[in-house]
Amino acid sequence: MLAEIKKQFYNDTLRELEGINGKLSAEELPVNEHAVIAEKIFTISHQISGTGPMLGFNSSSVLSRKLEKTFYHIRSGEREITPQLLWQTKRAIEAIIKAISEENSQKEF
Amino acid sequence: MEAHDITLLSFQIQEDTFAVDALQVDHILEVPPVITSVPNTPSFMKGVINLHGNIIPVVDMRIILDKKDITNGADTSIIVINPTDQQDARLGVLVDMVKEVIETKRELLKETVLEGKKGMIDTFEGTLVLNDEFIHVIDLKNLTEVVVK
Amino acid sequence: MTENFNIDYKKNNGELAIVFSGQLTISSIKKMTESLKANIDHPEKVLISVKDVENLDLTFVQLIQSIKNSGKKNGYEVLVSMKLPEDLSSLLVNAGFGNLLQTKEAHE
Amino acid sequence: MIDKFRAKFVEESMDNLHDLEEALFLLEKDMENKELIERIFRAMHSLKGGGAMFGFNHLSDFTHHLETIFDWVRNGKLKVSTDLISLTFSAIDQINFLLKTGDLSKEEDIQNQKVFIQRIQAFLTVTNSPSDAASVNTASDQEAGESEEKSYLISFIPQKELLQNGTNPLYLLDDIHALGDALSIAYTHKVPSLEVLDASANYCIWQVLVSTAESINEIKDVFIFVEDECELHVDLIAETAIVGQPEVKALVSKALSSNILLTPDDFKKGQWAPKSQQPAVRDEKKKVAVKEHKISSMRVSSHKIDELVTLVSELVTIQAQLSLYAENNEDPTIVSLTENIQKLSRQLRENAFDISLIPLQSELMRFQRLVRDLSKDQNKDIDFIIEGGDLELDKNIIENLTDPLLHILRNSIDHGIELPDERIAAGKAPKGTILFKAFHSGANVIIEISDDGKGIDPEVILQKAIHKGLVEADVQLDKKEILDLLFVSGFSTRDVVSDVSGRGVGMDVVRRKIANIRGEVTIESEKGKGTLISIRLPLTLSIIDGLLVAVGSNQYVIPISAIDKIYALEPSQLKQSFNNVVVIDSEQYPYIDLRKVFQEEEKESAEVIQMIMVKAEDKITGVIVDNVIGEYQTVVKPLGKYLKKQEIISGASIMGDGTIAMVIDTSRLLHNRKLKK
Repeated sequence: MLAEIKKQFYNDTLRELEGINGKLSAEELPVNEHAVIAEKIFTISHQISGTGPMLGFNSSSVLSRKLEKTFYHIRSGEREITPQLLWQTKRAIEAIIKAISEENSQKEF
Repeated sequence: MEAHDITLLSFQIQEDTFAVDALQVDHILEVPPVITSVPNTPSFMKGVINLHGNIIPVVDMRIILDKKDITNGADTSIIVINPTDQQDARLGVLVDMVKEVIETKRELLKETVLEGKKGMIDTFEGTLVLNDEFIHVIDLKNLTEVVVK
Repeated sequence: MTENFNIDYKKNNGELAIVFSGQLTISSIKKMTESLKANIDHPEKVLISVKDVENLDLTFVQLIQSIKNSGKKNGYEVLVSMKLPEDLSSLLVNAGFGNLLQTKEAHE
Repeated sequence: MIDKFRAKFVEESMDNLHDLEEALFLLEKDMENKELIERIFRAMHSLKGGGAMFGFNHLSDFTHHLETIFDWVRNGKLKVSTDLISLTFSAIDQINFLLKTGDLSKEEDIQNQKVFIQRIQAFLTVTNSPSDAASVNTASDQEAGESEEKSYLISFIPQKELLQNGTNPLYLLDDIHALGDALSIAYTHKVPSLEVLDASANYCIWQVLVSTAESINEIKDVFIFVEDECELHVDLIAETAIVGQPEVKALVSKALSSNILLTPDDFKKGQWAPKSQQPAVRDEKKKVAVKEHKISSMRVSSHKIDELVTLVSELVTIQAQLSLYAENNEDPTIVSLTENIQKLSRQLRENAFDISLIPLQSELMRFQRLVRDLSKDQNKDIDFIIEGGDLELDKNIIENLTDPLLHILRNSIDHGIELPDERIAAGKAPKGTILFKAFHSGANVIIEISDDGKGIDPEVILQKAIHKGLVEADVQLDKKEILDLLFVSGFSTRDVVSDVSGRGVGMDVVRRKIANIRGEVTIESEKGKGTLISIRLPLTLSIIDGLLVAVGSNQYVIPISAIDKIYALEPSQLKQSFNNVVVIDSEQYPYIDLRKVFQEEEKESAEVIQMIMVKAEDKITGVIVDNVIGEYQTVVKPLGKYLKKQEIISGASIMGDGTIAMVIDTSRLLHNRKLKK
């Protein structure tokens, strides 16, 4: 049962992360999409850092907590989105994808 | 919800029944003991009253409609209208009696045909026939223009 | 489970040649370190060459540096030559590790 | 939703415009000031960006051209000139218009904007020889890129745990290189020997020198997701690009061989930017100040403040009722509670009124602007000095004050200050002075506008007035009375109404507008020396100290500030009077009977006659009332739009017992009386 939930979580999260990563890879993300993607990143990182540790995704949840924190500030308007920030977000998301995949495969062994 | 529903507040002035758009009515008040008269104003301007700390001018609708033999009774009331939803545009209108709230449709309003002179009021929004009674709907824009003049 | 990195050791008259290849990253760094600890045994000279690299990260750079530092401490010379794909070599230069690559030029 | 953002954008942009104007004024005085040029450039830049984001496409397009201009300026491609400043001033007006209108739809407006943009573009071509005009753009862009670059020293000192959780610092360092020319120094001396190596820990420290046009925040953003695992410093070390210079290389190799980290100080001695440290420090300080400012003040809609003031006014009214009740009931508990409430509500009231005060400063920019534009138009040289700009006034007063003040200033420039030649001929300095002075005087605020221009010739005024039939030809008037004629409706000192001060408003309108906010205007002038116009204003509109009096069945409030004295007269004293003039202490005073003014019935013989001596426009007039009740501090409420024509009554007050007393506008009362006479 837990394995099932884990698998579900892993698949959903991965799909979501890769979707965001794809968006961030675009040459230059239009300014009007910033709010939308910020919301998405916040939601997914919140999910990972909330549910991840419970399911054994420890490393990825540490990373996602950083994203969550940063995008919390962005949502509340305390921080601005800059191209550099999006770029580092992309780096972080790639790291999360890597970490979450590794953690997923580790558990399978 | 249909767009043409209207709500009217009807009132009596001597033998005639009139109505105003109920959405533009702020308050219905009893006549206070004192209406402070304002010097150098036309006769229909009864003066000002204190409504919750705001100064509201009050006009006598009976004088505006050129009625004679005006008496205040137990039913005499002030309808406070606010045609523009601004604080300084509120106006008290003194009438003989407030009657009822009528829900109806705008289509049912007929062009007003009034025999004889109706004082200073030039136009009505229309007339509603309800239970064989004619209810003339007052054009508040016209009324306020009369008062400002 | 097969390792995704490879380390070859060749001893020749106190000269130890170590060849790294494959995934030289944090995921296998512990195993590489263990392997090196076991195989570097009082050499006079260490020649490190890095080639056929799939990936490389800071942990590997530090590992090389650590061998160099060990050499200083234990009295042996360490020479490094790296043959890296362009993206990785520029990554190293940009991170301030260009000296690791330069050694290679000096050496060859 | 988007509308809300748009509205916010417009509001903020209006603030920015204000800033922009201020910067322009300063720039005009100091045309080389880099900081100001940068400020203007930034303002244009954010208008452009915001405009595009919120659908103000014409605004965005328009400011884009201005941005280019100031980009050239800050890169030394274009010099600031008076023409350029004038152009930018008019551009501000256009921006204002665009912010208010949104995208243009009228063909005429669109054409105008086109023409305007051509004027802006002309600046870019005129200053450069036409032959290389085409290449100028690219060349300048490139140079622009270089010259706006600054150099930073980044010190990135990670903790050992950095590498856990997937962070790859090599990428971060690589990302720095993407920002501009960069040079990384990796300090590896802390990496231990193999025996004790914890291979997944980080032992390295980096310093990176980068020359980039990006902001310091952009640089810091690179490290955003590792900020918890490292110590990070980003210091500005030079105002120019220095990476790659030999001195820098020397510093770097020294640092590497010694394993001693570079400090920003190491770059101070460099030849590349001898003064670079100063502005950098100042910048930081400014940012800090701005941040603090944000916390210490907040923006509240003026609506809310109005509401607060209204509520407080109501509280004051209710409190008066409570006091009355307490007095009548003689219950000691209620009396003491009431006293406390009274104290509190007074404090609250003072607080609320204080909040609704805004500094005069907010309008001064417009005045400066006017003086500047007009004096340029008329080739006059004018020094406009402002004193007391930080004085605060009720915002309703300020709103109503702007137009009259603008008019007075126009008059000063148009009719007062002479052309430089004329001034020299008159033995004055060629540069004229207009002094704008605001200060407190008791419960009033006084605003004085004085100039050292040619002054007003009373004889000319008098002849004019006689000619216009405003006064009799044989009238005997002193100088003050003659100057007062300027305030009479329809008076103008020039036959041809000039474009400048004759925009439909004369001094009569000025006086009326000032009277609307319960203020008074007086004028003094010395021929050949100058003119002083003085405006006396109440601090706030909504509360006054008043004298409560009775006339007929009504109660009225006369503002204490207008009262000189109160006399109780014998009826016989009036009987002897002639033409409504009464003699008191052997002085003659005109008087008004309020009963007559208010068309009350004639009062039967009273034993004493209460005469209140009211001063307005420097004259004292007696006002007869039935009864003087006492002094009250009252809240003045508007009578509403239906009683606007009621000129003598400026508002009403609700008394403690809920009844209404009307507030008399004394200057109108006296004025109306004059007209009737």
